[in-house]
Amino acid sequence: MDRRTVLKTGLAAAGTLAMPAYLRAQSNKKISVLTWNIADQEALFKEEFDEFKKANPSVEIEWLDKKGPDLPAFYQTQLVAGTAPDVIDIQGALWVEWAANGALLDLTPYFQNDPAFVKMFNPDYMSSFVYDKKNYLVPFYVAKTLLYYNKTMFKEAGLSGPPKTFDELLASAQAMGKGEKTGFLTLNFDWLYWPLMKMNGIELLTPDYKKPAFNTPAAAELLDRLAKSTAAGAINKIAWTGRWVEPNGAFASGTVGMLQAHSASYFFVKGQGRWINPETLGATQAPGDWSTPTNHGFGVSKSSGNPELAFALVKHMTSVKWATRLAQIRRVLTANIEADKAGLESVKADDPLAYAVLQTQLEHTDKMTGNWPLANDAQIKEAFWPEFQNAVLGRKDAKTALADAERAVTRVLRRS
Amino acid sequence: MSVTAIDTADVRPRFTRRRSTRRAILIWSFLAPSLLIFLLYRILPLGWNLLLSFEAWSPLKPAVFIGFDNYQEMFWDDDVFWQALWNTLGIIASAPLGIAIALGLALLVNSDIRGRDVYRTLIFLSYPLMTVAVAIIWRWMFDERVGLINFVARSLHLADQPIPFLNSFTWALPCVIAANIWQMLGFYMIIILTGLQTIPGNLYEAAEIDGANSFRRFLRITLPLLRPSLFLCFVIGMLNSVTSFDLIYVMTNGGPGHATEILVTYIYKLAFNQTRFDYAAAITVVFFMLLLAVTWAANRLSGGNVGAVEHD
Amino acid sequence: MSIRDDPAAPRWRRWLLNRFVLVPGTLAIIAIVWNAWVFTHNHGKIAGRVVDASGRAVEGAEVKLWVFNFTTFVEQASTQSKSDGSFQFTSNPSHNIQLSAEKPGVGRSRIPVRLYFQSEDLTLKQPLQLTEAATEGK
Amino acid sequence: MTRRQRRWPIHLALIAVCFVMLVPFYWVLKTSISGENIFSYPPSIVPRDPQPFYYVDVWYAIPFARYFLNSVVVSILTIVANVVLNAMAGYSLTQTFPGKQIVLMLFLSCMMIPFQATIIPAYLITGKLGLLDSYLGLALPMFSTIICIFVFKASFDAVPRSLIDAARVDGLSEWRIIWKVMMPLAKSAVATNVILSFIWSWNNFMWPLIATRSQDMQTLPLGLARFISYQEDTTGALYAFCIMVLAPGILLFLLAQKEFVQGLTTGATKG
Repeated sequence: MDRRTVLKTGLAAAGTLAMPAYLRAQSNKKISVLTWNIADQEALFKEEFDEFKKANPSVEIEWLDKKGPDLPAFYQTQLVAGTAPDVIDIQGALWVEWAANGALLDLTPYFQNDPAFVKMFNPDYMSSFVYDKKNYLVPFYVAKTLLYYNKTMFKEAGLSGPPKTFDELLASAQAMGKGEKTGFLTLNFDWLYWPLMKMNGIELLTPDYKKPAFNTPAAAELLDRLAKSTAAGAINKIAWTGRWVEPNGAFASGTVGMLQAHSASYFFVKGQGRWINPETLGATQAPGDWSTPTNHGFGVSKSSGNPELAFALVKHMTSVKWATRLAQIRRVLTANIEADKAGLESVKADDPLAYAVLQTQLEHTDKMTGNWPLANDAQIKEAFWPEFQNAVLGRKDAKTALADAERAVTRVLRRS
Repeated sequence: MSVTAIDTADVRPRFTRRRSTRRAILIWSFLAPSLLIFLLYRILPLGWNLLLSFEAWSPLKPAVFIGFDNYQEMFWDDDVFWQALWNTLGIIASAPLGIAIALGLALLVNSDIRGRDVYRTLIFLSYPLMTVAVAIIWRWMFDERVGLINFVARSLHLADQPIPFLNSFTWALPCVIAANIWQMLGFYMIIILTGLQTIPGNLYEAAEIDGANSFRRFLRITLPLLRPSLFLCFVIGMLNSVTSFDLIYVMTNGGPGHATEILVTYIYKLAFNQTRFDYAAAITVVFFMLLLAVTWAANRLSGGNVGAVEHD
Repeated sequence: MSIRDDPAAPRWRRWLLNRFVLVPGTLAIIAIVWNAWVFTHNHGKIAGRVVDASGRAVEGAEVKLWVFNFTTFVEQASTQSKSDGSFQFTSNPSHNIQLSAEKPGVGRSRIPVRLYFQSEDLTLKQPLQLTEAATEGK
Repeated sequence: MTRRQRRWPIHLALIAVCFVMLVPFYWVLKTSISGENIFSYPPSIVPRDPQPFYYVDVWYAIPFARYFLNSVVVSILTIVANVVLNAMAGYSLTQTFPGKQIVLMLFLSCMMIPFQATIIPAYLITGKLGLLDSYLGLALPMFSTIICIFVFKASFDAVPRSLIDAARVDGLSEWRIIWKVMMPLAKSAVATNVILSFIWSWNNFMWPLIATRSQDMQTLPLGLARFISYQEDTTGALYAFCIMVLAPGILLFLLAQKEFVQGLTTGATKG
């Protein structure tokens, strides 16, 4: 026991005496659930919890919701203080790091006990929650990227349909990029731009995730082409500088030919673009059918006092009944096969375009990329992205940028 | 305590020794609550950061002593740190610009004109605003497609193409600085105004009799006597801007690239997005040193003994 | 302000009649009056009429009440218009709704309705006018 | 300044500056009430079809009244604590006592510790005090602020020494000297304290984010931040929210501005 541990134990001992009521209550049957920016579904959650409480009397449920950028800060502070929520909804690849560091409970034994439960879910989405051959999350709601295209602009440029290959994509973009108009946009947070790399056969890391694999002549050529297209106005610069509002907003303004984004973008774009209807907006797979997911899953904290109960709650919240409700109300897919069928059915008549968008999410789920289970995903992203950005914005020569990125990524990989 | 009491008693023979002891206790007990708060929420956390900066630690990994590794990485391997450092220094360097504008304004509203209280109030009005809201407002003013600034620039034919201010590597930092100055301007002005009012009017009269013109009077009387206020402005303004996390967090989140990354945002991202609390702690320590050094230098430059704070 | 500075005024007047009391007091009174209004007018009643393109009352049109939920409007209730074209809903829980009316052969119509508070009682001034080519606005 | 100066250039310059300072306010206000799509270009200068429905949306989008109440309670706690503690500390600093320089240096260096870097230890400490998720825990880190201590100190310094000594000779205790002699002469410092501590507490974002857990304890800035994240499409409502959040601060400032702006600027000459 080193000095810090002594200090911590002492503080913790003192802390138990002064614990606020809600913490002391945790030793009873209290389950706390932390969700990721879905406070709008308060009514739904209330119903779900009420039903769960009816089935499990004497259980109390505390529901917390934090928005995306704040959730990690909140969860980690709670971890340090030893008061982590029992059930947590995590987006993207954040869970891998927490799983690797032992914050999350390995759910594999629970899955093995209940094969019927596992079978309810799309296996491809399910397998994206595996790290080190262990299951950590249950899908809550899922999304992956697709290609939106402005049919009006395609017609004006004399293009017959959406591109089938990367070359076609660049050529179509070039054909539409004139004056104020540009041909192509992509979201760039997380690894949402990676399908562009993947469709050209470029990998981020070697299969064992030990070394960078992206510094190849092919990658340099690709970055070069992207930079040239960007400079020529075929690709909108916002693709490499904007975050969420900017690219979606630009596409919604009707002056961009294609947008590579995930299904959630549809509702944003539709809310802002008056021009949008099935005749003017198309939704299809990106060339090569490659896509990057941004999934939400429920995990259980290892520090949970009632892991059985916590998992039971997860099962409850992802059951066909409640997943269907979520899918219908929020127009999302849940990876729960039956629920998604029902959800899609209800969308079909009401909003055919949303139906088309959501339909793409269930196709080619075997061709997902940019979802590597890397324990230091955030650090690798930070090391890679700025150099990539430099290259495509023409601030750095592609070869130099890739070499610099390789050095930075190697350093991250070596550190862990 | 008794020793100190004797000292005080020597200086102030009017009071008995007993009374001085009581006074010293009283003074310290008056200070105690504030000191306790600072101890709990400033000093202990700083100590925690200092310890952590020599360790490898995350909320789940036990701490391991690693010596200066974090510092080594920071200074030799981390380009982002250097960029954030330069940006931070850039923001610090922009404080005098805001202060200069505020000085001009203070001189104007200090003149004997009608409605000067209204002017003072209006100019100060931006300071009480919630920074998150200020950031939202300015993010939108600078917007490429619908921002007011682009609209004005294009209407006046200053720009043919809309400028993507916050998405541009060259413009993003100046824009953030502009928003920051906009918010701080009123605050600077009030502090300077306070300083201006302490300058005795007869000094000016004497100078006028000597035939000094208004510019010379400003240079010879106003500026030197304002030094403590200017120093105070600089320190508060600098600290406020450099630690104004909310503004950058909402306006650009450090982007594009790391063009508007400052040390505070970088520390936050490292700790909470990348789970590198240890490394973030090392940067915190360096950041603290930097602020200390800048304040010390500013204090020397203003020639003050802790400036306005200590001009009795 | 002047009263507060006036030493001749009685103490209670100085304490009561200054801007630090008057302004919050006025705001509080406005809030109370508003809430009283809200509590007496929030039965969720929405009433209106359905007419055809030429302005005649339409009987038997299917009228639906849509309630905004996160990104879309969700159907909350539906009813049939009476012989004078009138209809009424009594269960509107929301402040952001749409009303749609449709009768095969006559046409359809869909209008957004914004309310000042949830479940505000409202009688539409303009009838829903069914037209053949009405597009679904969302 | 001299009376020979012509006034209109001064007015002109000040009006121009005020214009720049106020334009953002106007723009936000305009957008929050106009039905126009703010993503349209060119924007119109005058609002078209003003309507209050964005405000209605905001009111129902989050438990606004509850968040508002929380913010008010935390702010009041902060203001009271600041006035009392800072006055006490400020008074101490006007006295000569051993260790004063160290205390001064300590205070100054405390200003240089960025709060974002102290979140975790601050959270742990608050947890040990048993104050997480409580009003007191939210307000405690801001109970005393260094700048405000110096504001009090400057103001007390201006009180003539003879007055204090006389009071002391009369046998008044230090405590009574502060409240009966010093405070009435330091009204402007009190006003400054009230306004500044209100601003800081009202605007605080990071700390409530971490230190609150239940929905019932959230404050307005958290509501605003949450609002940006999932309602970014209804931008009119976002600006309505900005106005609703900013209004109380502006109102308080306008109410107290006489004491604040005037007091700050004239009070210092008393000494």
